[in-house]
Amino acid sequence: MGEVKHEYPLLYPLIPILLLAPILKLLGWESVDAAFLIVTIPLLIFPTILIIGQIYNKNPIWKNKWKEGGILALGALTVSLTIALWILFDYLYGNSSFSNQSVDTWFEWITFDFLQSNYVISQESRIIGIGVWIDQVTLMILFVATFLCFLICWFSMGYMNTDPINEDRNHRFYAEFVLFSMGMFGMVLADSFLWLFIFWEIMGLCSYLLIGFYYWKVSAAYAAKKAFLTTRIGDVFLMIGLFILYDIYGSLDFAVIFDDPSTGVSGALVDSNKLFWALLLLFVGAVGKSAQFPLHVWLPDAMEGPTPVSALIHAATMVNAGLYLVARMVPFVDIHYQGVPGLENLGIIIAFIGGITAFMAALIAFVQNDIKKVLAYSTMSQLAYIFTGLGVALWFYNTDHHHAAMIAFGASMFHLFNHAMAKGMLFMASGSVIHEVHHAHDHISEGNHNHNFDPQDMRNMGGLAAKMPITATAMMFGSMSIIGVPLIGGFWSKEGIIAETWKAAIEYEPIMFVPAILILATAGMTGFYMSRMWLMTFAGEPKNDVVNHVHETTPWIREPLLILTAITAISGFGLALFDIIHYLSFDIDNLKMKGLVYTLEHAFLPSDINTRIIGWTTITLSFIIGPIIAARVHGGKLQEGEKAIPTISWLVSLSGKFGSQDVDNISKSQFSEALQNRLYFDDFYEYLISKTVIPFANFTAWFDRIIIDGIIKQVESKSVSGSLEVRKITTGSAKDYILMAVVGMISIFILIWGVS
Amino acid sequence: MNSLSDISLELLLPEAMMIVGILAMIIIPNLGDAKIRIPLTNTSVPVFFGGTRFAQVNNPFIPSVVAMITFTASFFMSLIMLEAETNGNIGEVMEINQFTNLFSLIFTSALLITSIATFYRMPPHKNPEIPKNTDSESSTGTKIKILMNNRRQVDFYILLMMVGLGMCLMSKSTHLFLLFVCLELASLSSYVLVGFYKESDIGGEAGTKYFIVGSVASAVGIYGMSLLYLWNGNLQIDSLTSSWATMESLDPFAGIGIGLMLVAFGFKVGAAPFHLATPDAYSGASSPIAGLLATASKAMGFVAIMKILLIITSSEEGIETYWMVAIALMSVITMTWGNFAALSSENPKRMLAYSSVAHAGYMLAAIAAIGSGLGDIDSNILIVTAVIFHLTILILFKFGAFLVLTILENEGLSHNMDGLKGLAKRDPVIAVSMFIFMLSLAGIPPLSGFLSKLLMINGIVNVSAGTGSLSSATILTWITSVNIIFWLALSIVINSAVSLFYYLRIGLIMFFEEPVIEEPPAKSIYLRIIIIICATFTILLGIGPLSEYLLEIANEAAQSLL
Amino acid sequence: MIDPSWIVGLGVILFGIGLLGTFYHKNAIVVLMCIELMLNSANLNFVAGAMYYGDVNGWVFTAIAIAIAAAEVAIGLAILLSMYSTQQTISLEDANILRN
Amino acid sequence: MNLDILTIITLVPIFTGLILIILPQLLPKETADNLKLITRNISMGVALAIFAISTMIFIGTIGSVDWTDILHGEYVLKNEQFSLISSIGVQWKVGADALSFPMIWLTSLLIPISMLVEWDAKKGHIFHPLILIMEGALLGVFVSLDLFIFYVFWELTLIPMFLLILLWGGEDRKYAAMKFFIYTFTASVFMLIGILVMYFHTTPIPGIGSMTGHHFDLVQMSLQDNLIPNEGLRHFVWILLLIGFATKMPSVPVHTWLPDAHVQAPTAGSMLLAGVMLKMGAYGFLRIAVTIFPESTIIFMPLLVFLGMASLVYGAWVCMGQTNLKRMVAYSSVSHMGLIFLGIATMQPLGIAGALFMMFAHGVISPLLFAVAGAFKHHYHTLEIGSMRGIAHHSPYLSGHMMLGWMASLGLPLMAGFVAEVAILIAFWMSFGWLVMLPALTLIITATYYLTSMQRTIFESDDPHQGILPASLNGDEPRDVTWNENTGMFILGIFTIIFGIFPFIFWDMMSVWSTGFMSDIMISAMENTDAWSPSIDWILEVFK
Repeated sequence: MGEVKHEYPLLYPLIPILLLAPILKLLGWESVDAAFLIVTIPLLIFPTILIIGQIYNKNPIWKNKWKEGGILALGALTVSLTIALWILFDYLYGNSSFSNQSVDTWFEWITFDFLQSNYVISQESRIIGIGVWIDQVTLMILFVATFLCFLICWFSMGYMNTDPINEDRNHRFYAEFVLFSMGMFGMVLADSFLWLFIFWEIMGLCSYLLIGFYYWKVSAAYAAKKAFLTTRIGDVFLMIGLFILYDIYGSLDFAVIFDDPSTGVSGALVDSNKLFWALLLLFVGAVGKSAQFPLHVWLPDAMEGPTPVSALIHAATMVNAGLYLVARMVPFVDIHYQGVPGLENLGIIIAFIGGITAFMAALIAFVQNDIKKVLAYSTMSQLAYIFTGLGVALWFYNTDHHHAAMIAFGASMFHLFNHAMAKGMLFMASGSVIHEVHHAHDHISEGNHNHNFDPQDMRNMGGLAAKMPITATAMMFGSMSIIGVPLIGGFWSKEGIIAETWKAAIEYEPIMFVPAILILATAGMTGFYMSRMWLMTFAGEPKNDVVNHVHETTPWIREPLLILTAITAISGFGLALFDIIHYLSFDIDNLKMKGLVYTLEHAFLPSDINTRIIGWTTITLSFIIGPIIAARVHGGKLQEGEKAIPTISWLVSLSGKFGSQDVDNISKSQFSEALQNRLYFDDFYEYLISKTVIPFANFTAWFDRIIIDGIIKQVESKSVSGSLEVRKITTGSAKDYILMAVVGMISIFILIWGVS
Repeated sequence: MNSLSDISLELLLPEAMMIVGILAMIIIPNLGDAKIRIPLTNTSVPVFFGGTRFAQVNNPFIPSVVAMITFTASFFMSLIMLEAETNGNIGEVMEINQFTNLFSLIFTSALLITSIATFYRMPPHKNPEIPKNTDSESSTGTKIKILMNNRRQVDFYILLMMVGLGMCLMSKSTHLFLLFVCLELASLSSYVLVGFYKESDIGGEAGTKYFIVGSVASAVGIYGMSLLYLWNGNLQIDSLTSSWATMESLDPFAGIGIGLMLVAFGFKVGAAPFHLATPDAYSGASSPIAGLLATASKAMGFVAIMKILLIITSSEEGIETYWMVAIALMSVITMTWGNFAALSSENPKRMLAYSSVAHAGYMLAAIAAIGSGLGDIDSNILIVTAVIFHLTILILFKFGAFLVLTILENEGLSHNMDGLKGLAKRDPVIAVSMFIFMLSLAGIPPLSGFLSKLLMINGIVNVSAGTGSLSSATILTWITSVNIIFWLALSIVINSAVSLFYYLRIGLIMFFEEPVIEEPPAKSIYLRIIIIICATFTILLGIGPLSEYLLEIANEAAQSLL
Repeated sequence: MIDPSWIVGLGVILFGIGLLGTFYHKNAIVVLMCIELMLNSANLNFVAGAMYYGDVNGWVFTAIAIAIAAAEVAIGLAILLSMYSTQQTISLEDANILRN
Repeated sequence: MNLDILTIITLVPIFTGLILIILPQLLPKETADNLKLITRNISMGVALAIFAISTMIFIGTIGSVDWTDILHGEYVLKNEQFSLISSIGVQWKVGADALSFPMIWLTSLLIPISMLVEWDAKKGHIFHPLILIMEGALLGVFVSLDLFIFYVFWELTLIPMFLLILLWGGEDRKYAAMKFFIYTFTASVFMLIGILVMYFHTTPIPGIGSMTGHHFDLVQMSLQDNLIPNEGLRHFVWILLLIGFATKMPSVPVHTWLPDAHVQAPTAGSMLLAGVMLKMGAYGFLRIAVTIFPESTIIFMPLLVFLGMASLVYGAWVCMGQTNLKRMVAYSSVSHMGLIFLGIATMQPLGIAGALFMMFAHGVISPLLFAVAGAFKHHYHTLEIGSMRGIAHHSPYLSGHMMLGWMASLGLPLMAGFVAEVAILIAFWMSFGWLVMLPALTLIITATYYLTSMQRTIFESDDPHQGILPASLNGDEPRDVTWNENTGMFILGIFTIIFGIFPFIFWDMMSVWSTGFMSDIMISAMENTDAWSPSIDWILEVFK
């Protein structure tokens, strides 16, 4: 068993950065004033890494001391993190008020005038500027983003720099990484929908670049393109939505719009129908970004990127952008505070999309053997939960059930937090597994690289619990959080979402039963596939010789896992104690410490009988039934002589106690086949494109070449042949010339007499 | 009746110089030691005419030098008269004004260029050798050629001066018959010049065709003139004008007469369908002569046409002339035919001939615009200005192109595109000049060809654009109601675009094909200078003070014509 | 005294014959003769005009026109001869090296 | 005559270029050869000096102009009146405003860059002077306020470009050059007729036009009320002008000269063609057709929308069917120029400012695209998409520039193109509502073809250490871009990003101008015609 070679001295240059926030405070800066640094520092570091990396590529100092830019990237992210924390503390404990948002206009991006329909040019120039908008949701997501970016960057230095395939290419990775981080931070901080969209697109670009990091891989290049284009489809609708919003409010600034969403430009009452379309189009954008049905196809493919990228983009940050956007819709529909009534359908649509995606993704996750694919579908499914919760919240808001709305909203946002933390960790842990398996495979094959061996395939693993204790622990807690094991992480939020959805369905709107049933079923399915993943990977006997050579030795990987394990394990409960749900739903007035007993009672024995039944059904499904089935299929004891550390050994041994069940028949069924093929969505889209778009493009090109340009060419060739004909009239015989002249003469006579 | 002393002959100085030149040309080479014995005595008095020629006058260079001096003198004389704005009448048959001065200038400059070019095209040789039996066949041929060239120097230049005389007088005449006689003088001489190289296959043929068709045209024209005489009893242009103006409906004599004369002049300018002999003549004649035909001869035709159509048969403002439709149609056919025929032409001289036909079409279109009677006198003057301006600058770029061909012709390469191939490699200056000429012919700004074309379109648009229906707001009603003259402008521009193809093609051939022969063409120093001058003026007259100057002169000329 | 209109009528006939002949015949000499016919028809018109108007100019025009015709024939014959010397033909149809 | 600064920057390059071409012909061979060696340096010096001058004009060092103060109808840096052909009313009249100045600056920026990119061009002693002449002609188009001079420069631009294509073009250069020249010339002669009709409706101004009583003065024309009273004629003239300008832009269906010209042109030629020459069409359209005939513009707005939409959508689809990189980029220009028509058709200050910014942004981005395509041709000797894979391994810089350019062109935020796109589309929504779906969805097509072409060239070699090289390389070692190409692309990329993040550098003056433009010209025209209402119904009604 090799020792981990820690490289902490490399981080010494970064220590002064930690003093940045205090120094700025001493200089008299407000925390909000420093917010721009969160965005600009990574933005500046991006070209720095790229250029230096390109110049000093293969230079040993650059490679070993600077980790090919990793240290620089980490430095930039440290700046962002410290300032984000500063802002967080400032808002939680400092002078800055909760209820108000700080807007700081840096510069006027573009200014212009407008023509009104009565032929008058509006007097005041309209300005699209840049600023910062901070509220509770911003704070939470900003923290999540900066914190996870920081940790994943840290993790990457272990994961990326030790992989020979990345030799001399990592500067590109880090550059794109910080650019991505910048996009995420900017999106969260943006004070207008336009800037939100701009950073949103930057993230799309980086996602494209990072997924296509292994550009030579056909599948990676394809996946990158697919990701960009699929999200682009959403983005275009989002853009149109923005145009409509602009038309309504004459501005895209949050400050202007949220000030009074019911009145539009120059005091006109907002047409709810128009607003509905605007918000729906925004939601389409969110669907694309957050990989919801039917624009979900890019996310599983996006796992072609390096694992830190999957952790960063496709679990922790970028996919949350869509949720963030939907969360920003609350003021429009909150008729308690000047929202626009008549938008109930919006909430229903969002909840439906969420429910369908949740169920579908969970279903597909059942049969995935690629560890990252499982996580990818799990991500989709969990995001769909949040969408459902948000949809329900929007519906509640719009039907003036303010309290229920706030709980649903807060629960959704809280689930976002929990899921981001857990999923970021899960991906990193899976990265750790993949990395070590890959190394082990390289080690035993000694250069004879077997391309058929897939280090991501769980069928090659099993019994890793003893070899990789930290990873296994981390993954266990992550899975628990996702499953919603009571008291851990996601439990608190997921329970809220399910309860509120059912509440809406039972008490107010029967149509909500559809998403309600779907997500309830999904809860159980989550229990199954997450357990299955863990068990296949860590429990049972090794399915491949490679496993015996796996060691957990790579530096830089443990620390993020440990930190996130702790957060996942306790933060859910902790924050629930602090009533984060109300905090996040802007319900500051009702914010209070509820106490341990109250919280537990509220969670497990709510007074409302319906809620209680739903709650316990959920727990049963997700915590008992799902995992037990998984254990029956995949569980098992470790190999003889192997012993896992105590935190996980109980689980391993428990998993072996439910007997085993053969699922070959099921796995060979047609339905299983369909699931393997992701319910044929990808095939269907592919077919559609190859049958419509590509032939049409070829037809257009043909049309342009043959018809439009052909006309020109015809004119040309006809002119030349006509010219030859004309020249033939000049026969060379003077007789003909005279004859022609006489003809002309007669024509002249005719014309002259004809006129006169 | 005017007495001879009343006639201010100084008004005819350019012509007088040419007459002097002709006389000198006859006399000088014949000076010799001939003596005449005074009858009944033994004293012989030398008469210096005939006998053994003096060595000095036996020099074959003399005719060309005399011609050049003559044309230079007439040229400067015309220039001086133009500058001095000389005016006057000679009897009742001639009138000198800015119009005639400018055209004298055009004719004499064209002739001057022709004579210089011919100096290289038909070089005199100082000491010709007489072929011996021992010579090889080729050297015998060369020697014979040299001898021939020496011998016919005088003939050529006399004919050239005859052409000049005819042209200059023709532009001045105010009497239709005199006009015709002068035209015939110039034409007959030019027929000979076209067929001048009688030893070549094509020289005789070109001369014959040009002569036959031209003679028929002349005969038709003279018949038409006789009809006019029958109608009016007087061929003074003024008289004809007033008779025409008082004519109530179109008199058949007058109408047919004018129509027949149009045929004659249409042939001169190369208007379709009377142009068919033009390309043959140009390609058969030597390049300088072809240049002369394309510029001076065409200008002569247009002078006649303008005098007939714009003076005699002009109409009141607002009344359409009888011939407008005929000329408009003729112009469209002419320019289209010319351009389309030139499009695929493989012989540069034929191509230039067709292009010259097309240019005639443009000018006829401008004249048709006057005939529409839509414009007031000012706009008519503007159109005539454009035509005169165009005729003037044609000397530069049309003749310039033929001068370039002259250089190639001495190598025997002017009958297909081979000669132009790779010219840029062999002689960049000439090639660039040729390219400039081509662009100017195509009407690319800022070259002078553009300005003249612009002015012509300008004139057409000016008179016609205001005619469309005022009442309705849609394009369609306007399009259907606008005078057809407007579409002439459109046809000009479309034709310009078509013509661009073959002009550019010349450029492509010169710059991007491999030359047939590698070594640069003969130096031909004066010819080269003329080409460069032509190219320079082609540019300078396009925009700026010089074009301004010429425009003003052309404007004065137009004013004195109308 | 013959009525001038008869002379004009004769002129028209001659002109027509001449014009038809120019493009009907291929022999250049015949064409030349036809041209002469046309010129003479013009002369007849001048004569008729002179008679009709009692104008002496008409006679002068006639005389000059005859001179022109003579010159034309002289030149024409010379040119035809030079063509004949190279192409051995004076047929206007056969001499068509230059065309298109 | 006191030469003013705009005259200087217009004429100096033309004459320098001419002298540099002619002088070696006249000098003795020895001296001429020496001169030829430094010709490119001299040309570059002149071009840089002009860039410095125009930048200084922009900053205000020269002429002390505050550009955001320039209202519509106001021209700065005007020269003293100088008559060129006074009898027909031709003046040398130059001036700049917010419509033309960005173009002037852009031209002066692109010229040195295009020279740099082709620094080692064969026959450089002709190449670089030709580009200088090109610069003068292009600047002349933008500075001239006299229609005659405008037209002269308009056509003058053809000649150096024609020669550039001919002398340094690809295999099929003759056809392309001829097509380019004849096609655009044909279109512009229609415009010429339109100009002449306008000319004959001008009222005399004392001192010029002694012979005709008319003048070509653009400013006076635009000030003259109701220049052409006959409405049918006015519309006809507008159509004639549109033919000229739309062909130059180029708009579907008169665009087919562009791909051919681009594919055959040398890199610098393509850069200038796409960067500035296409903008001449849009510039002229705004400066002449729209400014002088606002009513016709409003009447024909459906036509504009149709043309713009056709160019945008159709161009994008054609792009997708292309296999030649440069052809694809050329069609993408067609597609993007369609947005300009759409921006103008919105009749919103925002839309017009967006169209102006589109002209500018596309002028920065498309040269980058063509520089990239040119580098492919230069180093890989092929432009076939799919003939190579995984080039990123061999040519990281080229791939990087390609990525940047492609992304900028598909409208990624924080790059110049996005600002224009968003501005135009917002305004388009305001005027035409749901019709915006069409241009917006086209953005997906745009993204698709760009990404696909990128995927098939720089990605997917299936081998981390070796790209799939094109057969045209004949087994040679592939090279990355040369230093000069790299620098040129780098500068363009940086400007693309600068103008994406700080668009207000040029946006502000454009915005002020377009507001003035609307209030001075369009609004009264709208009231006159009474045809405009911001809805799609109206368009459908007109099409009925």
